[in-house]
Amino acid sequence: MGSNHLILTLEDISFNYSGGPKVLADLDLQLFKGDRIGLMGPNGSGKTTLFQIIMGLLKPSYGSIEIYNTPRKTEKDFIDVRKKIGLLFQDADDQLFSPTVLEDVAFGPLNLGKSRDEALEISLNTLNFLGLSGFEDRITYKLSGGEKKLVSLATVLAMEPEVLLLDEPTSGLDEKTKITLKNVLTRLDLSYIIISHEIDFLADITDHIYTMGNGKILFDQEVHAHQHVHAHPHGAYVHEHK
Amino acid sequence: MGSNHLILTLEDISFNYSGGPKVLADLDLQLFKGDRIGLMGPNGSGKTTLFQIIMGLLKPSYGSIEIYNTPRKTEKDFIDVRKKIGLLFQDADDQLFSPTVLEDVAFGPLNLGKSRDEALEISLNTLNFLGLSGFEDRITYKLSGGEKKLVSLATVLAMEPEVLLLDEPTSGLDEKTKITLKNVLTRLDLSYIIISHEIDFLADITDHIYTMGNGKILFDQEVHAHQHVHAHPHGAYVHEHK
Amino acid sequence: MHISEGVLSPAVLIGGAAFAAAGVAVGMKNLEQKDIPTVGILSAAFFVASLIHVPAGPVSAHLILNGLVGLILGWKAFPAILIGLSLQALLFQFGGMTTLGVNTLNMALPAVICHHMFKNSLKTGMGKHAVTVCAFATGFFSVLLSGIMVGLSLYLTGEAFLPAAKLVVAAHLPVMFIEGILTTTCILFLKKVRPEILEGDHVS
Amino acid sequence: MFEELANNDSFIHGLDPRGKLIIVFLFSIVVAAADRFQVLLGSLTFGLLIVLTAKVPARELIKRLIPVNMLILFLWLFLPFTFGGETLFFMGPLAVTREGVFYATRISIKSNAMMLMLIALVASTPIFSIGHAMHQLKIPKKIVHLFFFTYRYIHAIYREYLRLKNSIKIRGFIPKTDLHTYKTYAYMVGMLLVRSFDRAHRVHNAMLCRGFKGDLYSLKKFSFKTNDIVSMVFMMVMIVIMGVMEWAQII
Ligand SMILES: Nc1ncnc2c1ncn2[C@@H]1O[C@H](COP(=O)(O)OP(=O)(O)OP(=O)(O)O)[C@@H](O)[C@H]1O
Ligand SMILES: Nc1ncnc2c1ncn2[C@@H]1O[C@H](COP(=O)(O)OP(=O)(O)OP(=O)(O)O)[C@@H](O)[C@H]1O
Ligand SMILES: [Mg+2]
Ligand SMILES: [Mg+2]
Repeated sequence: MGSNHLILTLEDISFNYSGGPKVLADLDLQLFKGDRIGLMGPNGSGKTTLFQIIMGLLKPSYGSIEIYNTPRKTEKDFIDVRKKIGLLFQDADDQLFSPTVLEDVAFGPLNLGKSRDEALEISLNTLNFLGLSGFEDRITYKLSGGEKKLVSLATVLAMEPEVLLLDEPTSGLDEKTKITLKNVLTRLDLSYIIISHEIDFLADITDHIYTMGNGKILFDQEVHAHQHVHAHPHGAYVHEHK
Repeated sequence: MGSNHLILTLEDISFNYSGGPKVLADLDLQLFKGDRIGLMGPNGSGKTTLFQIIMGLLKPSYGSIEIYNTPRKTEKDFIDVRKKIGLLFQDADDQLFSPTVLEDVAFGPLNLGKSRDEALEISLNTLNFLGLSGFEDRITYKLSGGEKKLVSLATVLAMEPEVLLLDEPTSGLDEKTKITLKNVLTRLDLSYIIISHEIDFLADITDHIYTMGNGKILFDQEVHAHQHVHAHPHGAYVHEHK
Repeated sequence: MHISEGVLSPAVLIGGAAFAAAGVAVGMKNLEQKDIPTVGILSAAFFVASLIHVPAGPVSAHLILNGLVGLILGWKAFPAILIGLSLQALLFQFGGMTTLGVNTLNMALPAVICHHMFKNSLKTGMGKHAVTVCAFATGFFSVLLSGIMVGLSLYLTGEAFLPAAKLVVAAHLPVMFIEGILTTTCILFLKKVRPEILEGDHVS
Repeated sequence: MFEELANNDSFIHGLDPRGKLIIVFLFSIVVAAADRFQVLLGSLTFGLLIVLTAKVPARELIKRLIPVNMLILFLWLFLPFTFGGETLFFMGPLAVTREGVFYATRISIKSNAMMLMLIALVASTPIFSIGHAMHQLKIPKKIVHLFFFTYRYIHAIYREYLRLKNSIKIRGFIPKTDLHTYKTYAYMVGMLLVRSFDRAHRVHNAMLCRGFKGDLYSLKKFSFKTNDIVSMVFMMVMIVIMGVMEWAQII
């Protein structure tokens, strides 16, 4: 692919939390336009940390970050990045802070300098796209786990990003909401990286699955299908056969 | 089974949060000694609420609770229950509050009237049993997600309960920690109810899977094995073939 | 807002400590075991607020929120603020041991006064307008009164402090408006999202 | 997150927290009441000695001394001029008095001496040890309990605050002096309160489930060792000497 399709290049990134051991060590990563990448790795292997570094929320102790062909170092460099790359936090509770859904979704567009009417329109469209029409005046705090995840996604999509970073979007979700989420992601025409511990989920919606270990990304091969034996009860509970 | 093996009977339980709609409606449940039950259900179907009612943390608006052949109504009735039934909270952060792991694990035994030395011994043994030796002086809020879950389990097991209620013990855990957890649960000789959205996990360690809907428990049949096609990449990531 | 160690005269320190002790005693009298988590939360929020800086023109000011704490806790604001300030002294050495009494009194007394003046209007089914006015007044006056009390503590130590004391009160003026706006928005937020916190019969 | 100094290792760090609390308390009272320069300089020297023994890193020490000295500096702008007494010299139209300069100097020494002691003895002690020490020093149980809870929630709230701050950042928020900014901060504070309330409730429930009845236990056994006795006696003697010097006007 031509370098004009290159969105993101991390080179030799190292990072440790103050006083802690190295969490990322000489990590390299490239993301091209259209890439749909899954990222797995044990608890504490640094996946969330990596996302925060890409968004400029944490600064690497070593290494270089280039996003849209521009080196990104200072807080200022990243203001721009955050308009193009949307991050869905691991915990939806970290993301929602306004009293109502509509206010929360409109917050991003307003910060981007949209007028109140524009922001309102974008927000309503986004909610509609996610099947959340009618949720405008719901209290964010009182949503169920699955609803919170979807509304968080709405707050991110309302910024109209070109790339999505999703940090464990399925954890704690029931089967039905997972399927909704899968459908939404398939309909979106974005590049994304998804962190998840659920390999089945990743296999369905990504083209490559990378794993993390020793502070590095281990590049894996294409996704293959293979046979498995599963045990589960028939009956009442929604279950998707892939 | 004889009624002396009956641990718990809920009859006709109804419950709603103040001002909210009915979360539980005429719910019935029985638990016998040796039962290993899985509980599934959509987000917001009242699973966590049910556990809190069993522990006496919420009081039903209608219905009766009998635990160990004694009706349980007042706060006092439940003090006893909490010594026999251990609850693992959905969010490990709710459960850990002492600065160090050892202090947190010893908290329960000390409350049960054990001496400092006894409490220490029980705690060390429990940590050892869970493969957490060496964690004694770690700061609880600096643990990783998986470690927090295991330490929370240690705090519950240190009370030497006869029954365990586990609320989504696997959410956010990586495969390896899930396997550790599975092994621990298999080695324990306790009765338990486990809430989870992961049917594979439940199928491995429970004998019955119930589902929740409309504020009731729907009793399901025994767990059956059946064929599935799974997609996943070969290689670097730990993956268990059942 | 904190007066440092070594500045005030022993008489002011002792007087402040005595009044603060009385306030804490009243607050502790009807504080039950089961209230402790709730009071602890507000005490912690008071502590964390002091770490949150908001822009105020060319400079930035940290939040105080003693009005909000008082509104919710009433007399229990005394122990809550005492603990918040103790932890600030222990962790960051803001304030200190001998000034703990005076500093607690300066923050907590205005909080309790605002509680008694504005609490009822927040509780009953008042219109949004009335709530807005009362909430703003709470944020505004709690900071104003605290500023005056800090100034007074200095002035009582020696007349030579008078100009400094005046300037301290003046420096609180912009903060009063910020706290007024913040307290109002925050109260409206709580009314909408979790009104039980404001009705708070479980605490006061 | 807030206890950078408590993890170092020194002779002072190993001392019994009960002793340290008592010493800081008595020291602060004597210095707060003292007026004579001999005593104040003595207390400053004593404070410096203890800070050196506690091996407080210079950078950390300065960082902690800055806020106090900002207020002191502010007072220096006034006191030399407003304090009545013998004129030393004129600065423009303003007379600088000898008493004013002495007074401001006294305050500066007092403040710094007390801060040094607080940094050396208290900041070197983990908060939980201080809590347990308070408990054993017969401070009412409810206060100690409140102290523990507050400390636990400070971490919880502060971390949630940092996460929410990140969340508004990635959505393009830049703080300014305007209503949108204040509203955003107010929402954040409101959300922090609501969440913390519910978490407080859940933590309390979790404690009930583990048989909590309002009693506090500590796994740490505090014991007064020879080290403690020797250093307590030494510091007590220093404080008594300072007190006697002040009131008997010796030296
Ligand atoms: N704020 C922090 N301060 C100190 N250490 C941290 C902090 N956040 C994370 N860590 C540590 O850094 C390491 C990597 O954490 P990170 O959250 O990136 O892991 P992760 O791969 O996202 O794990 P999980 O699957 O549990 O979400 C862990 O060991 C964790 O304990
Ligand atoms: N403290 C509360 N106050 C008011 N409503 C509540 C409270 N806790 C839960 N609810 C509501 O009660 C219902 C049941 O909640 P519960 O937490 O029991 O569901 P759950 O089955 O555990 O869901 P999940 O799978 O997301 O954990 C939900 O609609 C929820 O919004
Ligand atoms: Mg993570
Ligand atoms: Mg639940």
